[in-house]
Amino acid sequence: MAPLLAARGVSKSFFGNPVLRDVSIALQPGRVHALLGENGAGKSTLINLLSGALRPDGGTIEVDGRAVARMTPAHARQAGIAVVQQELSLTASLSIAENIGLGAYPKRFGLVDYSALAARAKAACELVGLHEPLSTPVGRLPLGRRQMVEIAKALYRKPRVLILDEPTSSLSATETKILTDLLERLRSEGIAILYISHRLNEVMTLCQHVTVLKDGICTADRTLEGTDAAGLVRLMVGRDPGDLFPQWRPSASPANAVSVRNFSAGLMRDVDLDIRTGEVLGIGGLVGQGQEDLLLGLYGAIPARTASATINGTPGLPGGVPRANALGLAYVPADRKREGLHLIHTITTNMMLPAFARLPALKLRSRRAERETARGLAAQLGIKGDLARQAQALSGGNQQKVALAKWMPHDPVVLLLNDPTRGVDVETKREIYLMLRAFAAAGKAVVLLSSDTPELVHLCERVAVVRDGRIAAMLERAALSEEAIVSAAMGAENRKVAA
Amino acid sequence: SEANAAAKCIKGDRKAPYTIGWANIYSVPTWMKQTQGTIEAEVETLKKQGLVDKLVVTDAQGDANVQIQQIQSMIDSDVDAIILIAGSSTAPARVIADACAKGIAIINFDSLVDTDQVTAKVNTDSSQWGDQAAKFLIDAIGGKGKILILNGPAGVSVSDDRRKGADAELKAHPDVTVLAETNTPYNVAPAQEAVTSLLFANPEIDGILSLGGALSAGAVLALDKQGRDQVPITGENARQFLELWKEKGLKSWATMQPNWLGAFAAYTAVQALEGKDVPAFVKIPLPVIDNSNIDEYLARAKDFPADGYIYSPYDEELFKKLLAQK
Amino acid sequence: MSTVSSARPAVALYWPVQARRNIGVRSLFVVVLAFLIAYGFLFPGLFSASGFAKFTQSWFPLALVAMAQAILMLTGGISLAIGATVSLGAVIAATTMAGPLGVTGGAAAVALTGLGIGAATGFIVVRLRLPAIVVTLAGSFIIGGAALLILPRPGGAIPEWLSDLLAGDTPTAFVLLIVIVLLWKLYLATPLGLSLYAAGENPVGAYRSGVPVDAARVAAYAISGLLSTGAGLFVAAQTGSGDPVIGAAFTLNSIAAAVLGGIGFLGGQGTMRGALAGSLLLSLMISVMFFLGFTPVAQYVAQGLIIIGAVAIPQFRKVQQ
Amino acid sequence: MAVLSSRPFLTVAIVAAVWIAASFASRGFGAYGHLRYLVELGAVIGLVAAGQTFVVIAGGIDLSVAAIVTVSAISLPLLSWQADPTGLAPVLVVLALTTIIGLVNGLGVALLRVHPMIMTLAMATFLQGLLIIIAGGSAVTAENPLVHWLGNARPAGIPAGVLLWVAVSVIVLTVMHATPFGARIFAMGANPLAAALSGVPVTSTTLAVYGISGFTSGLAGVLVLGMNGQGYVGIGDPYLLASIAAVVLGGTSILGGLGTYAGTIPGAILLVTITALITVVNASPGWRSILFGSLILGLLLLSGREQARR
Ligand SMILES: Nc1ncnc2c1ncn2[C@@H]1O[C@H](COP(=O)(O)OP(=O)(O)OP(=O)(O)O)[C@@H](O)[C@H]1O
Ligand SMILES: Nc1ncnc2c1ncn2[C@@H]1O[C@H](COP(=O)(O)OP(=O)(O)OP(=O)(O)O)[C@@H](O)[C@H]1O
Ligand SMILES: [Mg+2]
Ligand SMILES: [Mg+2]
Repeated sequence: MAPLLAARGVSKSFFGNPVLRDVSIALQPGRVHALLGENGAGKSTLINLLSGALRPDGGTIEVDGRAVARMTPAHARQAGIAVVQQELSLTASLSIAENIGLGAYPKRFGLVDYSALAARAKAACELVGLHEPLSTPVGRLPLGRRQMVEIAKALYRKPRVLILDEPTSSLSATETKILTDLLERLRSEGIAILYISHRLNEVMTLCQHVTVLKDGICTADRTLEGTDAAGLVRLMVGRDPGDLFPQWRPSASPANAVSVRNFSAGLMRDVDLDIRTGEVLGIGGLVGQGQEDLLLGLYGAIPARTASATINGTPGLPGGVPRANALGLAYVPADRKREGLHLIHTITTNMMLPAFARLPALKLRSRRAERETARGLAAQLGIKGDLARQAQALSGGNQQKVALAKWMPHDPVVLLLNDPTRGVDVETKREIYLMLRAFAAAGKAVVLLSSDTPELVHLCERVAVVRDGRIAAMLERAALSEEAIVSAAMGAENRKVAA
Repeated sequence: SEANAAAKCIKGDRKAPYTIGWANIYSVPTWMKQTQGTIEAEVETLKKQGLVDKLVVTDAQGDANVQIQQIQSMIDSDVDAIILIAGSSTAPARVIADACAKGIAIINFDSLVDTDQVTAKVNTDSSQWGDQAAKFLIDAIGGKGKILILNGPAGVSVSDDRRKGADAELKAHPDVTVLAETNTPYNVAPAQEAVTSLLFANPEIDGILSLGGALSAGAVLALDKQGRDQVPITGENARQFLELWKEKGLKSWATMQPNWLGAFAAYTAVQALEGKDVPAFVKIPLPVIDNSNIDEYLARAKDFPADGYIYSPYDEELFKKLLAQK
Repeated sequence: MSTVSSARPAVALYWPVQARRNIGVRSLFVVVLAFLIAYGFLFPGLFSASGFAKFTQSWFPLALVAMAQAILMLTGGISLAIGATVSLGAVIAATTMAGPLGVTGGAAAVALTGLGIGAATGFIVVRLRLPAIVVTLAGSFIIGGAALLILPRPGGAIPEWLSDLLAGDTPTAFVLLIVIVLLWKLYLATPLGLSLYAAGENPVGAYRSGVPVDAARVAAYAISGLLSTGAGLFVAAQTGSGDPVIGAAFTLNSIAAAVLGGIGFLGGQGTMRGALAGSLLLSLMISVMFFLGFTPVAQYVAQGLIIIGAVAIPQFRKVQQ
Repeated sequence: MAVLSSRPFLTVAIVAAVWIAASFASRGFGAYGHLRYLVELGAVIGLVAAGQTFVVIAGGIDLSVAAIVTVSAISLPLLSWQADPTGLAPVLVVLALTTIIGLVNGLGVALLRVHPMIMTLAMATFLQGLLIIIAGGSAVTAENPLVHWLGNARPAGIPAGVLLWVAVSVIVLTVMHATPFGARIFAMGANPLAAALSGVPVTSTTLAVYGISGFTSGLAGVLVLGMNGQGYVGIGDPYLLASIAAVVLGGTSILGGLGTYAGTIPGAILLVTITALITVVNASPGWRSILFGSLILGLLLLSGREQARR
């Protein structure tokens, strides 16, 4: 049987740098096909070729076994190919429905048929469990919900081929469950699915076939049967993987790095919180319950109120980011494109920014020292690529590493991390985890806001589960499990009582 | 004659003391500020005589459309008279006609509007300005030679009229060659820049026909900075130019758009409201400044702003005489 | 139950979407309303047919250029040639309508010129990837030069009846404005119109979603050109003649109106109703200050304060929340 | 090699090409004296555009520069007092005044969060009101020796204004590209949110940027006063659009975050060159205007392409 969509020996270079070399992939109906690889291996580039967003330098794209001379997004759409991009393609000021239908509106007399759009968008939303009013502007949704809109947008097109580029990277466990159930159902309906993820357990449960890319070369194209996660990692990195999570040794001390009472910021209301030196404190919960505001409020980036606060022995909240930095706080945002990086600036400049922010304004810079610092950081975090290139040329995972790396020279005492491993490949994840634990072991505090529940379970001393702007539960190490976190996040205890 | 009656505009029972609306096009430039000064002084006098009780001033900030809106507001608030400098020679015609139809006295001075629906227009003759300036210059260069012409901004009636006024004289003297012409705002800096470039492109220049504003001062500075000898040049009564004239011993001639046109417009408005007969067009004879009277003007210089215009003296006698002309 | 709900359109969408758009401009609406009330109080004649007609006539051209600018800003563009385009529209109207082309021919010439200039500008900006602000700055000289060639000094004429129709004592301008707003709503309800927002805010994402991004942006420039020359036609009718430099002030005023109305510079932010409210505020301000008897100095100061205030106060409230 | 393909170099090459072509077309255009004069004129635009470059790179725009130039040129003669024979004191006072005006712009942008276009437009309107009060106020022409020197002297054959421009350029380029302050400005322009979260003091940096713009506009006002011997209302008007055009022709992105003053410098000279070229062409005002616009558009094609951003 001819594959619904296939690439035959495609190659692609950017500015003379080969990103894909002679790669082939074939998507069959009724099969979930995993595409794996380290950050920058070329996964996103490959799907851009498949969906016509980019043109290959060599090789062909085939639909239903026939080569397409010049694939464009419009062709792809007609051929029933829908893509959930890694980078969201949404428009903040348009409503959920208008976003879902974008580029494929139902028409009546040449006008957008709003009632048909509403009906079809509603159906797509229900599939992914989106229950917000369809007229809500997408800009008002938290990141995780926007990701669901993006998926609904793909489903709206009733695809024969559905390509998902890291769809779960900003989804909570519950949302991920909805998605995997949905994909399972779509698969059984005969749709061909291409699935990219750095979460290998998802891949193991969901997919039947795998293609692995390494540095732009296809290193495996085989069925998943008979493989385990370790085997996948071996295919990706070319050697035996260590354990994903580092050995856990307690390092918390009774001293508080941060202590706040009746703290309110954004959605968070009247929270009491102590962050101990030497611990990794996890923040969990469904997406958009106010977790992010907690971090931003502590960091002085949004207005916050509190009855009392002590940060590194200094009373009071920072009240501004420069002050927070001076107190030893550092923050790594989740949305790296919008909040973390200067995409049009070089990687070196991005890494040096916190230094520029705190050095005397008119002190002369030393380009050589900057280059050396940056090279050191790149080596430390395994950031690939020419450091004099723009950050936008980096793959998603490498961008995330840059956003983290830039704080390292400043030796922060409290590290506030907002989903730091989103879209990061396993190897890098491991490196980041090791770093976080080492950081804690050195007597510093790490606050880890994460949508990846296993991460919270394996790395944290304690996990604060946030629900509805309050800390619904503070789970100690002994009580930590994925089930405990999820049920606290859903308010399960209450429900049990009610039942 | 009906047209004539309509042109007088004034209708209804308008009794002293009157409210006068002064629809300025742009109140920031110094010429305008000086004009505003003469209007305010005149209104003070008229207030003392119990003829005026209020002067309403608007500033259209250079925008002819805003001026229309402001004149409309003056109509809406039923002022007794409107005096105006038009921001465009055509644009306010309809709103002025509306005001006229509502019986409001309209005195239009300086920049005029192409309409007869006004009580009176007051102005010097732009075409005569160009003609006299050209006469002087051609005479000064001995009836032949190469000249530059500096015009005011393009697309504006006054600068076009002055330029057209010079045409006859230029045609009559085929030995006078126009090397180049410019259009710039009536300001020193752009004139200086343009003349400097023109001097480099045209090494031999015998005279400069400068048609108003501060253009002449810019031209003189340009010649001076390039170490060139000054050439005969025409101009206006800008204080800077008159001082340069004296300092450099120029061969010059200047006329002016007297600032007291404003005072005279206010005076005329009240005269018309009082039922006096006023001519539909009051032509203000061009005062001429030449070597014979330049010292008189400079003697009064300290009473005028450094970037302003030294206008000829005026008094009520002069106004009466002007109104008496037919 | 379930059969009923699946047979009917599931949910109302259009009107809720429209209603949501008011959220960003509510406080501006309040300010504008306050000025309107103040104006009506100071000048009761506003409520007569002719008073209302005159008032809308002074607002109308500014409203059109505010829309012309807002469309561009929604797509992430901007134009510094709006003023020159208005002048050109006025000049063409004044030189054609009283001639052999007649009013219909003249209006067509005005419309085609606007569309053509807009589309050409759009093409240069979009396809050649040049910064709109300087392309349109250069364009303003070219277009302004063309206006001067057609009519080197103020002149020309508009048939009296047309002037009376558009700018007489009947609120024709207001009716026209409503028609134009309805046409805009209609355009915004077409797939191309709705893609304005996506093309402005997230062009890459929009392109990948199958939106004809370039076409949407070029169309926006063309419509913007049409609105600008249309404003010129109206100004010509209002003044009964043409003036090659009449539009100069509209460039900055259109930007001020659009930004006042909450249109952002990065594309995709803001609504047309906001831009219209912004233009209305600018226009009202002039009349209200007149009736309050402000001196020119006070007018300049108050104007600056009102503009800053109208933009800053909503921002301030957002921060407070 | 990198230098040859850089935007500033491209702009310099264009200027040279225009000069050479124009000298062939019109004798005298390429004379040393004329080129020197063009550079002197370029100095005024260059000074205004120095502040404008900072502001644009920081992601803003300053529409009040023209009004500030005028305020500077108009208020300086009012301040000339006998006690100071050098004339330096009044100049410093005026520069302080224009810097404060700039700082107020910065306050509005940073604290009131008014969009730069609106804030600076409103400031320009305020300054018009201020000019009504102060313009024409000086009944005596007071020659300020320093200002006169700046506008007319030619030490070693080089106009003093050009020397001033060179000095300012060196400082501007150093601050822009070799200090943390400069780096903060680029960061703010490229992504203000990320800059703020990285600890860049956004408020004070914004204030500084607009303050600099006020300062350099004030300096340009002083220079242009010296060159014309007299300030007048409207003397600054040509410099608003010219400063923006010089910045963009020099390859700085109007979207902020990318650019250099090294491009603005030839951009400024390019503009005065084109203006001079138009002046010596014999054509009607309409055609001249069309020619001017077309030249800018054509040159933009060579130097001003925006880089695609995601
Ligand atoms: N537009 C571009 N210009 C230059 N280089 C690019 C561009 N897009 C991608 N690259 C480079 O191509 C390589 C592959 O990128 P791609 O985004 O396909 O990686 P990926 O496998 O999706 O990584 P990740 O898991 O981090 O998302 C990277 O090295 C990246 O730097
Ligand atoms: N809630 C409202 N209150 C007052 N005026 C309104 C309101 N909604 C609309 N208007 C007015 O009605 C007219 C049309 O508004 P409309 O909402 O249709 O604009 P719009 O074209 O939809 O803009 P957009 O769709 O981009 O928001 C405008 O003149 C606007 O000022
Ligand atoms: Mg990717
Ligand atoms: Mg990735």
